[in-house]
Amino acid sequence: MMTFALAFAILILVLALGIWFAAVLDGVFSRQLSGHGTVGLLAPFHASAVYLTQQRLRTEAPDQLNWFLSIAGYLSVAATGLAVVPFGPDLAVIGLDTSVVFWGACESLIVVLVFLHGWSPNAPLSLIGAYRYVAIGLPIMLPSMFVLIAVAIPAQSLDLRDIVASQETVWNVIRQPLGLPLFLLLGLSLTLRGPFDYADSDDLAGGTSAEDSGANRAGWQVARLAMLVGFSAVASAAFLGGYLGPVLPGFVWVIIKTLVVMAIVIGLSHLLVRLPVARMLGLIWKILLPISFLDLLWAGLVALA
Amino acid sequence: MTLTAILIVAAALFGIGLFGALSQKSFVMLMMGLEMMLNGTLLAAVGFWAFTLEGAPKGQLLAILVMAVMAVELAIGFALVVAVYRKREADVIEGIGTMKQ
Amino acid sequence: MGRIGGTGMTDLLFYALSALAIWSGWRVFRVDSMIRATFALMVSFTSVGGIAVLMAADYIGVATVFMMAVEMMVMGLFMVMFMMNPAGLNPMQMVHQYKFSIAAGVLGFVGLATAVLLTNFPDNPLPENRDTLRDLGIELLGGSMLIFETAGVTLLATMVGAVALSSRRGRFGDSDAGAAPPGLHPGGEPAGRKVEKGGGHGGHGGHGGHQMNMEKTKQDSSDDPHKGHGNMSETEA
Amino acid sequence: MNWIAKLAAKAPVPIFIARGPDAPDETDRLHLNPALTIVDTPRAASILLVAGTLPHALKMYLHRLHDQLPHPRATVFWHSSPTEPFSNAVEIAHGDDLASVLLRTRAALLGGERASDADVLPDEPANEWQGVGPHGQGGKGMMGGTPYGRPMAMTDDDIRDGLKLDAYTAEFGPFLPMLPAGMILKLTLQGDIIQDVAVVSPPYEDARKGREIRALLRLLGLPTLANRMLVENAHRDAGFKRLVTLSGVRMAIPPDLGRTHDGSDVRSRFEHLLKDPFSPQKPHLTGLDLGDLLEGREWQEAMLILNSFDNVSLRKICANTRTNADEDSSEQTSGGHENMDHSAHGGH
Repeated sequence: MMTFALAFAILILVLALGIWFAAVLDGVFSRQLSGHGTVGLLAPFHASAVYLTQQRLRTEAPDQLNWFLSIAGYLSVAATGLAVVPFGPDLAVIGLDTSVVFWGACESLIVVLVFLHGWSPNAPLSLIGAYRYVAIGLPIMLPSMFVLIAVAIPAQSLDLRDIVASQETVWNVIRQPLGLPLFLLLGLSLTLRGPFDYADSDDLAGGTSAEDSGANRAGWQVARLAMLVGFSAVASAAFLGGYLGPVLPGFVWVIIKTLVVMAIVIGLSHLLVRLPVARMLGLIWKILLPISFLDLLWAGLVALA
Repeated sequence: MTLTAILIVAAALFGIGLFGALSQKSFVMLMMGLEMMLNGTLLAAVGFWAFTLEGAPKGQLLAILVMAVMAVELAIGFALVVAVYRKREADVIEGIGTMKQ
Repeated sequence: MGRIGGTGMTDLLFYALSALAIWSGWRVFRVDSMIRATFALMVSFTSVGGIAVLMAADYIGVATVFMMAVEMMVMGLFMVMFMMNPAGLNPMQMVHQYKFSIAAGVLGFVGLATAVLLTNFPDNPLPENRDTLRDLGIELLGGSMLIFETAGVTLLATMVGAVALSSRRGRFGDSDAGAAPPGLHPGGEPAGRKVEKGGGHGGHGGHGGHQMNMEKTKQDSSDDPHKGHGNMSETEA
Repeated sequence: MNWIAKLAAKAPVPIFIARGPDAPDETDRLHLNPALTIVDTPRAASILLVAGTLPHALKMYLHRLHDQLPHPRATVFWHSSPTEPFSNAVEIAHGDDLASVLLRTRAALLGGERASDADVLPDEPANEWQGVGPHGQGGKGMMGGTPYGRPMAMTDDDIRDGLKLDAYTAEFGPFLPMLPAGMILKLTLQGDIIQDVAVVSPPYEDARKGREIRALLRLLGLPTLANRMLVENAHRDAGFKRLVTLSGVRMAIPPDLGRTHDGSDVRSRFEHLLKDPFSPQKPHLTGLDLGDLLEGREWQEAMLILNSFDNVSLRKICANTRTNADEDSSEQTSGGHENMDHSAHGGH
């Protein structure tokens, strides 16, 4: 019970810190790349306060229940994703021996929730965003599954705790060089960012979130950042050795590595172009999926050698 | 949590699925009924495995097969719906009294 | 069994998840919005997955959630595509043989439940601390490998079949052009008797008026095994 | 003022811009102002900024747009004066600093000194629900009817693979951020594929400098690089160009997208704009209409095509295209056509 409480406290800390840091980091990147703008450490709080002062508008005949559930669900799936990440040996909030599959289940629920978020307002642009996201979000999960199976091979376990422990000598990012890049692309898709932002993109004036206002908008934006934290923590555990590291306590390493992955994802989201849907589908099925097969094959050969 | 309780829940899910499969006009809803029946089956399979098989792994295998069957049912079902819809523009059961042409 | 915080807690979770599974399962056929129906079914599956995890079938439980979320997503898209009124904003009645179905459903439940209550099941529960995940892995790639691989090949065949069925272009022309039996001489009239136009006219309204009866279909196909099979017979030819 | 409002008062003012044909050149550069955030949807804005004088025909759209802002909200007229029904609106006097007026207005809204704008249009369905069938449905079969003032989506031919699914027709524009300002298109969509297009109103005549390249970069998912173009002489910066190239734009724009008769396509127009953002290519447009360019394209591609042309060229293309009026007379639409525009969403 004590370890559970400790792990839970660390989870809340990582989540809150991560959300704030992600918002600031996003500001830093866009300032550096666009050459103007300001970065305030408190800016994320100010921005969300603006939404909270605003009225929550209703569209015509919305699906109110699903609208609420999609936002709340997206946030809680982000937190559950984070909960399988070990903050130290045997220090995970959810200690399942199938936690990698559990994270896979979270990934597929995310597609459902983003779709619902676009469906519920009963408006054309958000619905287009929802459709497009499903078209891209489902196939991009396939490479991610192969990549996750590949990291499970050296650990001989589907438990993220064992996967971290298996990286004692060498991190998976080195042992399986193709894994992390592919997984980062999935992260862009899960967090609706940059090249994989088919749901909330500029060409749809905000897509699924175009009709969000007031608290709904604040909730959705916070949930997106929370998802970034959850994803980054999983990626750091699966590829960067999670809590492993010298001197500092394990959970500090988890935080540091999570923030590094987060910075990479945010940077990629500002720098990579978004392909039209048909081209992206071609890229996923014809290039990314075969690469993920290679990754799996490589992991198998290394395990046998 | 006893085997009887689990099997009764499974029976309830199966009954609901049967009702749905028989009462719905639309193909897609009909498939939902079938899926619901398989849902009950899956629960029963896992229940039998956990309570009467002493954890013999074949029980889990059965559950995996049920899931594979669901996937096959869904994929072929949708493909048929699309094929029928292309030809007939029908998406309800009454729309295809005949399978000809 | 008591995996999570003692037996009492497990029982409580079991009853909660069962209630959720049955209630959301019932909602599937009672809500107007197709999207709600689809995702109610997903909730039902997820609850069953949760119950499986309570029974120490970790992999099965989590994989159920994983598979069903994806399946129901696809199902939801098909709902929106094919249903005339996916959001349920236009009141409508899309059921038939309603009383019969209720009776069948209730009878199915009562029958199965009675069978369950009257049967004396062997009591060989799962031993504590058995590594079920490892069991499953060894079984899948050991003793039952053939079954497992067959399932894999079946899924592959399903994929190929589904693509072939649903695509418009086929070896013998567009699928919506329909199929006709080959002529008796090259380029001639299709052989066999003409089938009168059936099928759903004018959009997917489906408001009766085109019930071709099944009897007739049977007669026709017994008359001549080579007609009415559409593409199948042409492929052989 | 409670603490949330106090926090909110420190944030940049979220504004949605409704641009008129004579909007001042500084409008684009408002992006650079740290006191403002220009948002893509009225649902996220606190202040509706009307920049320049709107043509009379677009007044109705402005009213709809206005009602989509969440309370507390205000309307500010810049380089134009408030018209009916915006009697309560703020007008920026000559010489006033826009940002400080907006900040002051927002503070007054948050503090409660200024009343939030009331709705301009009545908030009610365009038509009453009229059940026809035995279950209260809108049409005689289970299909059809005009639930809440707009016809139900019905199946329509599909130009891709012939699967006749529900088509959706609506007007898009004139203030949507991804369309050139002033442009209203009536699009029939199958999913995100454009099935049919008619012009309701062409874009304004004004030639905003560098609009095309910024719009294209935004549509390609590079909004930060698009904003970089607002910085003086950004297009001469070799580092910036390298960033754009490395992002993979060449791979992203499909070949032959939006091809004109003289062989210019979106890719070549984009390359040209990247070299010289202020003088877009002038392709040969005779006989080219929006239908040729957009039909069968998915949404993002269609937006890329539209934004790869400058306003003058777009107006020429629009002139070749079937207009909404032609369509109304040619098609036998039984009433309700005017009601198709979606006050709840298509408006902004």
